[in-house]
Amino acid sequence: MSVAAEPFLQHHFTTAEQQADAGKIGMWLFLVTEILLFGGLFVGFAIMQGLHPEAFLQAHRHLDRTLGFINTVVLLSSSYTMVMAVWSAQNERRKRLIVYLLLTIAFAGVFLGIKYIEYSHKFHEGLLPGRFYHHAGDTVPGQFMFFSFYFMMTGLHGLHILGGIVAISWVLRRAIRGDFSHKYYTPVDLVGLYWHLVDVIWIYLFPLLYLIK
Amino acid sequence: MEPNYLSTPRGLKSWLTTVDHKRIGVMYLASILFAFFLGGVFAILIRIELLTPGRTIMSAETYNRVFTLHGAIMIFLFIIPSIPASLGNFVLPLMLGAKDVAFPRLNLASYYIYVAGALLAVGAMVTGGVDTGWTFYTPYSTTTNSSVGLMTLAAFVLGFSSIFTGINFIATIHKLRAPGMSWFKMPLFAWGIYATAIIQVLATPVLGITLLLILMERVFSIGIFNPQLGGDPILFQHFFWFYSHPAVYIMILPGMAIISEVIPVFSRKTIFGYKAIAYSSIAIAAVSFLVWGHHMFVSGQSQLANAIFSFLTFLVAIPSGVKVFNWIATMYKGSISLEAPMLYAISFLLLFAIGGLTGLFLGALAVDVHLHDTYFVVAHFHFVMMGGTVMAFLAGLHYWWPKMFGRTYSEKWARVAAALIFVGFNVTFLSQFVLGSRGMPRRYYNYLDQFQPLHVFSTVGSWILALGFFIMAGYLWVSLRKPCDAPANPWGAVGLEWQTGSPPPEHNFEHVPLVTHGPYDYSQPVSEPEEVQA
Amino acid sequence: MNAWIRSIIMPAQGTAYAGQVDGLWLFLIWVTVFFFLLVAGLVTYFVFKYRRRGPNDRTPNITHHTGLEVAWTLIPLALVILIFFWGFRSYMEAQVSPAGALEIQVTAKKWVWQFEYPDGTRSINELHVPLGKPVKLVMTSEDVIHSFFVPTFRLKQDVVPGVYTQLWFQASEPGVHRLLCTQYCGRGHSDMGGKIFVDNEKKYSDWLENGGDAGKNMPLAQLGALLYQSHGCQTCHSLDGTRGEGPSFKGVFGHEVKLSDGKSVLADENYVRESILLPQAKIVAGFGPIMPTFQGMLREREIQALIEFVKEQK
Amino acid sequence: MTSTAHATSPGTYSKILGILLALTVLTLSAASMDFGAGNVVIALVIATIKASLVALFFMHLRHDKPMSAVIFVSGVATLAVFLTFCLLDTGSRERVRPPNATPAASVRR
Repeated sequence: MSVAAEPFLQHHFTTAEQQADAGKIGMWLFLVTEILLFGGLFVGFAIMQGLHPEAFLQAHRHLDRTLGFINTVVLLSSSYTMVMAVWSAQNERRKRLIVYLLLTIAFAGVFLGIKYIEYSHKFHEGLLPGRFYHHAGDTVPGQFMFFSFYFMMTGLHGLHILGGIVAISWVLRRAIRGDFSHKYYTPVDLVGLYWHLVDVIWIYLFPLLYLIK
Repeated sequence: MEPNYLSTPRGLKSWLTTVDHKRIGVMYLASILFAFFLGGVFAILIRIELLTPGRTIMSAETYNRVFTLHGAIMIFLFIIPSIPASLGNFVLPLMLGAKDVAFPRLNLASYYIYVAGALLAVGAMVTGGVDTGWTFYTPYSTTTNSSVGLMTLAAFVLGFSSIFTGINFIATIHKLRAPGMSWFKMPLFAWGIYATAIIQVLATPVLGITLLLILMERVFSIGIFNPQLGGDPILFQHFFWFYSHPAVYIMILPGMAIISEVIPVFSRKTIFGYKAIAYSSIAIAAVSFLVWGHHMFVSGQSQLANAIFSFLTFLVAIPSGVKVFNWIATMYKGSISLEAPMLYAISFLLLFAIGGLTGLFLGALAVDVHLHDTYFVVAHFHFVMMGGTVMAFLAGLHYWWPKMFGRTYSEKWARVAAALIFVGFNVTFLSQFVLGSRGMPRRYYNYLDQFQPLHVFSTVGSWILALGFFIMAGYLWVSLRKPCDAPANPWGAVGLEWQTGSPPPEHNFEHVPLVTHGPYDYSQPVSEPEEVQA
Repeated sequence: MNAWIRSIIMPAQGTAYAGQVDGLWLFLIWVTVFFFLLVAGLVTYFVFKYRRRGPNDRTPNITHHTGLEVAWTLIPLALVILIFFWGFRSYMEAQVSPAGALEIQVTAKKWVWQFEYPDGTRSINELHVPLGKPVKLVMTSEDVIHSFFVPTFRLKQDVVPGVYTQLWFQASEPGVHRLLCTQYCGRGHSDMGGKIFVDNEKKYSDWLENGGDAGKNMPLAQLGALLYQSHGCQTCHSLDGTRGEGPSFKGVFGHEVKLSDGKSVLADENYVRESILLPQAKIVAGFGPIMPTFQGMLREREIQALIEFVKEQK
Repeated sequence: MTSTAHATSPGTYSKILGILLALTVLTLSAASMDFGAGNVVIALVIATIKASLVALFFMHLRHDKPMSAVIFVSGVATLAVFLTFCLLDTGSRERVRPPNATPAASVRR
């Protein structure tokens, strides 16, 4: 068998393609669980928004659309650099792979930085989730619930960004070590898939939270 | 003796760090059996308390914790991982002719996640217990001061263990079948596990977010389920049952999968309607996502939703019925021998028939309104879960026991235990159908005097059940203490898992098997074990 | 045969609707019996007829039979669709209340049922309704979810905080019917029961006129004991000194009571009265402020009766 | 190794990024206009187009083996089922409120 020739091949697979396909199926299944995890929050948001449309409308005005827009651009760009990293790995451009991975991490950092600015602004104004909400001068009751969802959804998303940074850093280390070739780049590919999903979730979060009408 | 997965490599560390699906399966088996024991102890306590109305041996607060823990442990720690994670882990790769599951390290991780979840559950038990019932209904669960936080965290963690097992199995079935094993040459057990894994992956995340929302509600008062803050407590039930109804099929589908294996072997006959059984598993998985609202017929859910959910619920009856008829047809003109696995399989057929048929009562709106939240539901649920899944689990355990441990057990005692369990089960739960029909609500500590005779009857049944399980524990323990004596293929089965040693070698097969026959080809004389034992 | 099954399995019928439900219920029982006997009969017959006779038994290779499979798919399908429509039709009947039904407000809380009649009369754990008149209940809860279950009426409806749910019935059997809570609601869940009194028009209006004052001619302490049971006091306050959700009544009266704010107070008539009407005013040390007020639900004489009852618990 | 490897060129990726950014600007400007109930629809349609582009190109679904797409779609479909039935129930509940009732469901904060 060719096992010895391909050190990355685990003992229970016979071909590299089989192993890569299995990895891909596993990753997509995992992404589906992520969709449904966030999905629960989306469903809750939709129903609560339906019950309290006026409160949600008023509350969302406290969000900064410009920052939300910038963050969307940042995250879309990071998706681009990530897919370019995958492309570089496929084509054995190790230098470019490293650069693109670094860029992706940098974008992720910028995203979290902006999120931090937004959060501290909200904290300052008393726009906190649930019982900690103490913003003065509300005209419509129930605005706290919007912020319950805002913090849960963006918080969970932020945790995923953090997880993504860790995963990309791990891939980066392996890339520097020279683990990848056009025959074996599954880790880059899979982390890329994860990263794009985090992007897709933000694509929905942005209009739902920042652009309600 | 030839080296096998049990003997090499040696040492505790080699077990704790193993990525061998067989060892992980065995570790799961030990863990879930312990959970089953624990849950069983709580069950016996419940039954003793219900011997008399009012206080028998414990206070109402204690009783509420005991039935909650019985439910939570049995559901989250025993029955959901029971068949897939223990027996499935062990035999699925063998049946497919694979050396391992697709992601062996993930497999080990999901075991440790399970252990972590179990420890959290124990944490909840010792820090005051939980008194919400395993269903965690809001606003009770968000206002009670028992350890709901820890228990929801435990269930959350256990959910991830379940998800990872599901992901692993789907990838394994897709990519690791032996050469020649097309989808329709796959054993039906694999089909059942596949359908189960689909539900595990698609439904469990919603449980995760639901439990997280309860935690958030308790910590932050986020308001979503709190009517005083403008939330909707009924919405919680949607969230909960969106997972927990499909979860019932996570529990029963693997049971059905085992029955599809055991009946052909012990009837020595080709399975009847292979494709119908395979497709019905997938159909059940698909429909399982469309029926959760039948838990909410009296919850204040809209009448329109009630009608739609009621209708869809009845559709589940069809694939379930199809399976039962196919199994019975498999026995027709067979060569039936009644060894312990077959006894449990037949128990399954009879008890699951009752469990399934009483489901019709609960799907029919007008009748369900009366029976909902009574002992009728308790009895129905136990007929499906214990009469169904647990019987199937026991069938599988006895069927694969020689394969897993290379040892035979006392057939005589196994039959005695099977008989006791069957009788005890019926005494315990048939009476509960009558109790519920007459208006005995569930989760009642105190009850009207008129119900006492039936409660006593039921409690006595639980003791018979317990005796059956003690005997089983005894002869299985004795079996483990003796040297390996099981032949490679004691039942004359044709499945791939029987074409290797008992217990199997570390990497399952000496040579990668090539599949040319269907999985239930019993019309040919069964090849003798000596020939295949390479 | 049907009557026999009814007598063993089903509660008595308190409404015409219950009879309707039982029709479907009986049908389902027969369906179950039929299919169970079919399964059990075939399994038993096959196990016997086709038992293994030797180690080299050969079996025929029967893989499927299309006709049979279609039959056992379509026949059950037709059957369950029939059951669905039957169940649905009866259910809708119980949902749509006729115009002009007598409307009674129901409030559930841990662990009592409160009823308010159109004329403002209130009662606790005892619902009085006229025989043969449609009655509509509009229900809500003050704390967690409860469920209003009357087995003899074959009716059940969750009672949800923040939401109003409803239920209607037309009692056809005079007498007392059991009311039970079927949604788990904590320690007193199984004691959260009540009685539904179905009386003829005359008796019902008499009861209303007296304002439900059943204890008019009763000695105070005896009336107090009755109220202690019927108003749900017993779910929290024991008489034998065991600690419940609230302090036991045993030996309270005439003694100093330690309060949660550190002060103490003598348990006299005024203290007991205040504790009934304004339960949050003085909280006994070690207990939560969870008791609901009974302001407006008790007559002066009833309050006196309860005070008298507490006095007696030495 | 997989067939997805060389199907898409960096040029395509850049174009997709361009479209995504343009759509982001579009959704922002659409939100500042008033289409009544149409606003939500427009926002969600644009988001879905963006998400589809990311899935098809960045996540390679366009050239990947169909299995990945099947998994992805079944996940989204499951979520759709969940959302649909929840909305169906909450949207069709009969809101009973007796005339003399205090509005218990009103928001405290």
